[in-house]
Amino acid sequence: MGHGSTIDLSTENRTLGSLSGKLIGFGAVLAAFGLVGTLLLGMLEGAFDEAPAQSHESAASHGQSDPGTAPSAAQQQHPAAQEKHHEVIHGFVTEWSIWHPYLVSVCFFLTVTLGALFFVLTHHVTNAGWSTVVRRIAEGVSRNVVLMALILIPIVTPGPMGQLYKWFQPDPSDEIIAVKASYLDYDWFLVRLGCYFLIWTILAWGYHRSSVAQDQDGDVRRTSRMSSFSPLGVLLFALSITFAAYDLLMSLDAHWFSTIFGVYIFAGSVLSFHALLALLIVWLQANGRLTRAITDDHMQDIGKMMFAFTVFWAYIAFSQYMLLWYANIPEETIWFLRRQSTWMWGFWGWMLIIGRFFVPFLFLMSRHIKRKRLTITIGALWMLAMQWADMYYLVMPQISNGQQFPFKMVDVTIVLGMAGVYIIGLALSLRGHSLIAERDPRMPESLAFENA
Amino acid sequence: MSRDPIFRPWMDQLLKLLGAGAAVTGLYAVLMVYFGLSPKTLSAGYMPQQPVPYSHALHVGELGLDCRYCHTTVESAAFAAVPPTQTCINCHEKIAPTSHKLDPVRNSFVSGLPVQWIKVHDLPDYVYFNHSAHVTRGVSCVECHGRIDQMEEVHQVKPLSMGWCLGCHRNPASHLRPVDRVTDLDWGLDRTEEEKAAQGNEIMKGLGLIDESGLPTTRLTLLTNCSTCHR
Amino acid sequence: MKELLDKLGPILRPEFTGNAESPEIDNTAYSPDNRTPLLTGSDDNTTISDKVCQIVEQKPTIGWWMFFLLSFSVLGLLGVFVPFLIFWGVGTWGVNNPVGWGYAIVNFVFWIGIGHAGTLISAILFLFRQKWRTSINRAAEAMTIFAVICAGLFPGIHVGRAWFAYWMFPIPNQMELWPNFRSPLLWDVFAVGTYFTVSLMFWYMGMMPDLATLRDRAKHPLRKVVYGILAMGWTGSHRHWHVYERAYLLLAALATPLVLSVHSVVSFDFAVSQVAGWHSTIFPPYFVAGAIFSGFAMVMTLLVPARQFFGLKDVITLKHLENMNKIIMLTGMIVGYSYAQEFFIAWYSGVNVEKFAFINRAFGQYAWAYWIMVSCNVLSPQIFWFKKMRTSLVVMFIVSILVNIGMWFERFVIVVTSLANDYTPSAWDYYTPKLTDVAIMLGSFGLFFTLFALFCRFMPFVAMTELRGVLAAATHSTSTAPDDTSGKPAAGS
Amino acid sequence: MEMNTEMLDTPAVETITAEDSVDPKPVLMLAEFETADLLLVAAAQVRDQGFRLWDCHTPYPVHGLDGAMAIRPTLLPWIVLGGGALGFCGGMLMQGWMNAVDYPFLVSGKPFWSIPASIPVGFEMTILFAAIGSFFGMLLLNGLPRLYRPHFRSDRFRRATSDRFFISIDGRDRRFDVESNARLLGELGATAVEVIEE
Repeated sequence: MGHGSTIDLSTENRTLGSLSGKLIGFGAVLAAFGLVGTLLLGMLEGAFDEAPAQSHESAASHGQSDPGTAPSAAQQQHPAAQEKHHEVIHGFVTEWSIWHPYLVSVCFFLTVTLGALFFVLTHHVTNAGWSTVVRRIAEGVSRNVVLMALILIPIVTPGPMGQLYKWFQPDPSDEIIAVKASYLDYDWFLVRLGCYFLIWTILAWGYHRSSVAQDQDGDVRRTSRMSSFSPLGVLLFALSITFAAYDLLMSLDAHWFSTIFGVYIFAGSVLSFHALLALLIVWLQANGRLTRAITDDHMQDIGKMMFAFTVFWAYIAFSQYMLLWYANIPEETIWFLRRQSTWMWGFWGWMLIIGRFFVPFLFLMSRHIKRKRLTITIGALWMLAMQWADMYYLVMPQISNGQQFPFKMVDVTIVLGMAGVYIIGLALSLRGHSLIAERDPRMPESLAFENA
Repeated sequence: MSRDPIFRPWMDQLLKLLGAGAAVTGLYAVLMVYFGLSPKTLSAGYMPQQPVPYSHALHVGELGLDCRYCHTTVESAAFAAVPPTQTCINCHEKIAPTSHKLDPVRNSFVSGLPVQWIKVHDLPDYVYFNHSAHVTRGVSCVECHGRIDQMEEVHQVKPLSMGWCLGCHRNPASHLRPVDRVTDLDWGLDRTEEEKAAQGNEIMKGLGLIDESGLPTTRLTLLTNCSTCHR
Repeated sequence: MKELLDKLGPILRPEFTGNAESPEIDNTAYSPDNRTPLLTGSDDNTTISDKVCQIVEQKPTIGWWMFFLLSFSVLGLLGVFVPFLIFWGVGTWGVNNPVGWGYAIVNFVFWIGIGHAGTLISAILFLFRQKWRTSINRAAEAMTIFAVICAGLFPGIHVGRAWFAYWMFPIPNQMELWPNFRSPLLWDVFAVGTYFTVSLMFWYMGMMPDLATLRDRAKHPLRKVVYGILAMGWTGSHRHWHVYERAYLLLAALATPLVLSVHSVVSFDFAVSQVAGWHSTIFPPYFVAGAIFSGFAMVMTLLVPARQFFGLKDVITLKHLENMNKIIMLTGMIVGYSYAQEFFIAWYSGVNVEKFAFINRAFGQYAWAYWIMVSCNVLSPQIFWFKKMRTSLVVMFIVSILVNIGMWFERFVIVVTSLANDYTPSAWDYYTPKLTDVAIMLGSFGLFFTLFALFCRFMPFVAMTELRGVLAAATHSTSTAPDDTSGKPAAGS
Repeated sequence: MEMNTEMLDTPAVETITAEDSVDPKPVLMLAEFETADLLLVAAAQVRDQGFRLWDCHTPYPVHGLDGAMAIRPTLLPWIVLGGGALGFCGGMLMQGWMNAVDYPFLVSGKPFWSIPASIPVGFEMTILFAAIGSFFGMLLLNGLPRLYRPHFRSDRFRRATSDRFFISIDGRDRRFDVESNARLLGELGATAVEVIEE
C-alpha cells in the first residue's frame, strides 16, 4: 500500500536517452509513410485535381440570387431551390479539398497540445502536489505548439484558405458575412493567429525553460514565480483558445455562431491531452523510464481527470445541442441539420454520443481500470480516436452541406503522417533533460502521493 | 464509570414501529388526499335545497316535458338557460294557482325579480363548456346530468372532474347517439356496448372525427387539446 | 455590522471557556517547499470539540439575540406579504405586459445561485482533496439548504394560486393530467427538488458524528433526547465509518454533476427560449460559474463575521478565506468571460435583435443596472490580484457584499432587459417593482438569516470530525507510526 | 481477580450493570485507548486472535483500520448503482409514459417523446435515487438509526466521539471471555477496560 517518500529519484531511469533516437526514427517512418500514402492515395482519389474554382461559384451566385434578399430568408422561402443550388445560396458551404482532412488533423494535434499547456498552467495555479511527477511530460508536449504553428502555415496561405473558409472570398450578396467582414478579414485573421501562437509559445517555452532550469539550480523561487504568473497565463490561455476555436473551426460556417464553442473545444482539448499523457507514461514505463516515480495512484488520478472531462465534454456538448434544438431557430439549427442530413453523418453523431460519452463513462468508472496499464491504454487510445472523430465532425460536414460523407483514405494517411512529425517534435522536446521535474519542491509530496 | 442511558433498549423496538407507522400514515394521507379531495367525493351527490321544490321527475318523467321547453338555449348557446318565471307561469297560472310551494314563483312574477335558483352543475370559471357543441353532436343530456327525469330534486351525479371529461373526449364513441334522441333520457338503455360503439363510430364518421377506415383524424386530437376547454 | 461588533464585542460575544479567544494569525505565506498549516493555534481533538461545541452549549448572547430578532422581524415581512399576495393575486406585483417575469424569478435564481457554494465546497473540493474545505463546509452546506428553501418559496407563490403548487409534481390526480416534461420549468422542479434532497442528506450525513459528540457532551435532558435522536445511535464504530466514508464519497461524486446540472437547468429556463439576450449556448456553464461566484461571496459574508464572533479564527483561518477569495476571483472572471463572449457573438452573429439586446443592456433604459452588475461582478474581484487585499478582512467583506449585489443585478438585468424590450417595440414597457415585490424579497433574506442564526445556535458549526482527521494527518508524520498501515502522509494538509 | 506481577500496569476491569436487569449478563466489553496508533496495533492483534463480533470506535475515521480489522469492501456501491439505474430507467419511462402514452399532447412542436427534453429530468432522477440509495443504504448496512446501544451505559465512552479510541467486543462473540479478553486488551495498552452487563 503506502510507499512513503522513500523513492530515490537518482536510482530512476529518468531521461529519454536512447529512446529519443528510436522515437525520431519511428516518427520519421510514420511521417514518410503518411506523406507517401497521402500523395499516392491523394493522386488516386483525385485530391490534387484542380479545385473547383471559387470564381465560378461566386459568379453563379451573382446571377441567381436576388441581391435584395438575405440568403437566410431565401432558404426559408425556397427550400426546393435551396436543395438544388445549395452551394449557391449558402455562403458557407465548401467543396472537398485536401485541406479539409489536413485541417482536421491540425486541429486534432493542436487541441492535444493546448491541453498540455492548460495542464501545466492549472497545476501551477492550484499549487497541485500530486502531478509534479508527470508535469515535465506535459511541459514537453506543450512545447509542440511551435511545431503546430509550422504545420498550420500551409493552411493559412490564400489557396487553402479559399477552399476552406467561404468568408475568404464571400459572395457579394452574402449580407451576413458582410456584417462581420471586419472580423473575418484575412490580414486580421493572420494577426490573430500570430498572437495566439505567440501567447502559447511564450507560455509553453517559458514554463518548460524555468522548470528545466530548476533541475540544475533547485531554486524554489522559480516555482513561486511560475505559480504567481499562472493565473494570468490561464486568462490568456482561455481567451486565445476561445478565439482560435472561433477562427479555425467555427468560421468554417461563417453564418453560424455559438457562444459555448470555445468551451467545447477546450473540453475536448483537456480530455484528449490526459489520454495522451496516460499513453506516454505507459510507453515510457514500458521502456524502463520512471518506473517507480509514477505509480498506479498517479495513473488513477489521470484516469479520474479523463473521466471528469468526459463528463464535462458531454455536458458542454449537450448544452449546445439542447439549446439549439429546443429554440429551433433556422440559422442555428442548420449547423446540426447539416450533420444529420445523411445517415452516415447521423451515425457519426451517435458515435460521438455513445463512443465519447457513454462508453468511456462506464469504462473509466472503476478504479481498477484506471490503475491497470493495459486498460488505461485502451481507454486513452479510444479517447484520442474520439477526439479525432470530433474534429472530423466539426470540419467535414461543411463539405457539400453534409450531403455526402467525404471519407477518403487520405483522412487517415494525413493523420498518420502528422503523428509522425508530432512524435519527432515530442522526442526533440523531451530529450536532453530529465523526464521529471527533479528538484521541484513538491516532488517528495508527489512521489509519496497516495490515492485514497 | 456508568451513566444512565437516556433511551432504553425497548425504545429501539418502538422506533421500528414508529418507522412502519410513519410509512403507513404517509400512504394513508396520500390516499385520503387522492380520494377524499376528488370531485367524485366532494362534488357528486351535491343537492342544494332550491327555493321551489320543483320536481323534474314529475314534469319530465311523468308529464313528458322536453328539456328544451324550459332550457331553451341549449341547442344554440354555450349556456343552458334557466327558464324565466314566465315559463313557469305559462302553466301555473292555471295549475295549482294557490299552492304555497309556488309562492316564490308568483312573487317573482309580480315583482319581476327572478327566482333564486341555485346552480347545481357548476364548472370552474377556467373551463369553457359549450352546451350547443355537445347537444347538436349527439351527446345526450343524460351523459353529464344523469337521469334528471327521475329526480325529485336535482343533484349532481357525475364528478364533472377534468379526468371524467377526458374519459369521454378521448373515447367519445359510446357516448354518442342520434341528434334527435339527445333529450330522450331513457332512450337506448338496452343497447349493448358493441352497439353503442358501432353507432357512435358512424356518428363520428359523420362528424369527421374518424375517417372512413376508422382512423382518427386531426379533429379528434382537438378534443384533447388544452385550449379546447381552457380558452 | 463588523465594526459594530468590534465595538460591542465584549458584551455581545460569547465568553469563551477553556481556551481563550483565538488570535488572528496570518498563515497565508506562500512557500512552495513547505505547505503552511491550515489550522493555526495548537488545537487537538479535545480542544476542537470544546471550541466548536461551546458555541452550541453556551447560553445565547445578546449579540446572537439581536441578530436573530432582527432577522426574525424581517422574516415577518413574509408573514404579512405572502398571505397578502395569495389573497390579492400577482396583480400586486410590479410585473406588466412585456415583463411577465419580475422579482419572483430574479430572487429564485439569485437564491438558487447562493445555494451552489455549499455543495461545491462539500462535494467538488472533497473530490479534489482540498482539505481546506473542512473548516467551512458545514456552515456552507447549511447555507445551501437555507438558500434553496428561500429559492423554493418563489416558484411556490409566483403562480398566484399557491394551493395548486402540487400540480408541479407528477402525482396521479382527478384531472388525469401529467406535468409537461418538455418544459424547462418542470425540469427546474426536478432539479431543485433533487438538489434540496441530496444537499440535505449530504449535510445531515456529515453532521451525524458531530451530533453524536453533542449528544455525548449534553447535560440537559432535552438536549440529550434531541441530539440522541438526531445522532441516530452513532458510536463511532469503525465498521460504520467504513460504510459511511464510502457513502460520503459516493454522495460527493453524485453531488458534483448535480450541482452543475441545477444551475444549468435554471439557465435552460431562459436559454431554450427565442428571447434575444436569453438564447445563448454558453448559458449553462456561465450560470453555474455565476452561481458558485455568488455562493462563495455569501459564504464569505457569513463567515467573516461569524469566525470573529464565535472565536474560530484559528479554525477558519486567513488561508481559508484567501482560498475562497481566489475562487471568487476565478469564477468572477469566468462570468466576465461569458459577458464578453455574449457581446462578441451578438455582434458576430449579425442578428439585429441580438445586437440590439446587448447594446440595450449596456446603454438602454437599464444601463444603470447593467453597470452595477459589471462593476460589482467583474471589476470588484479584480482587487484580489493583490495578496494584501485577498487577506484583508475588511476588503474581502466589502467585496463579498458587492458580489452579492452584483449577482442579484445580473439576474435582474437578464430577466428584465430582455423582456422589457422584446421583438415588439410597440409593447415595450419599463418594469418597476412594487412594495410587495420588495417586501417579499427582503422577507426571503429574513428567512435566510433566521435559519442561519438557528443553525449557529443549535448545530455544530464546524465539521469537528473532519478537522480531527486533518489534525491526525498533520501530526502523523511526527508521531511514530507502529506499522505501515496507518494513515495518509502529511502531504497536502 | 488476582493479577500477576507483570500485569501490574493493566487497569482493573470495571463492571457496569443495568439497574433494571434481573439476571445481568455481560453483553459488551469496552477498552479505552489514548491514541489512534495504539488502537491500530491493538486492533491488528484482536483481529489475529480470531474475534468476529468486535469493533473499534474512533472520533474520526482512522486510516489503516480497515486493514487492521480486516473489513471487507462494502456492498454500498452496488446499492448506489442500482439506485441510479432505477432512477434513470424510472425517470425516462415515467416521462415517456406520461407525456407520450397516457396523455400525449402537443407542446411547442416538440415530439411527444423527445430524448433531448427528457434528459434533464432523467438525469435528476438518476442522481436522486442513487443518492437516496447511498444515504439510506449506509443507514441500512450500519443498522441505523438506533436509540439505545449498550455502549451508552459507559461514561468513558462519551469520549469516543471526541478524543478517545475504543475497542468493543460483543458478548455474543464465541471468543468472548471477560477475564482473558480483559487481559489481552490491557496488554495491548488499554487505559481502561469496562464490561457492560444487562
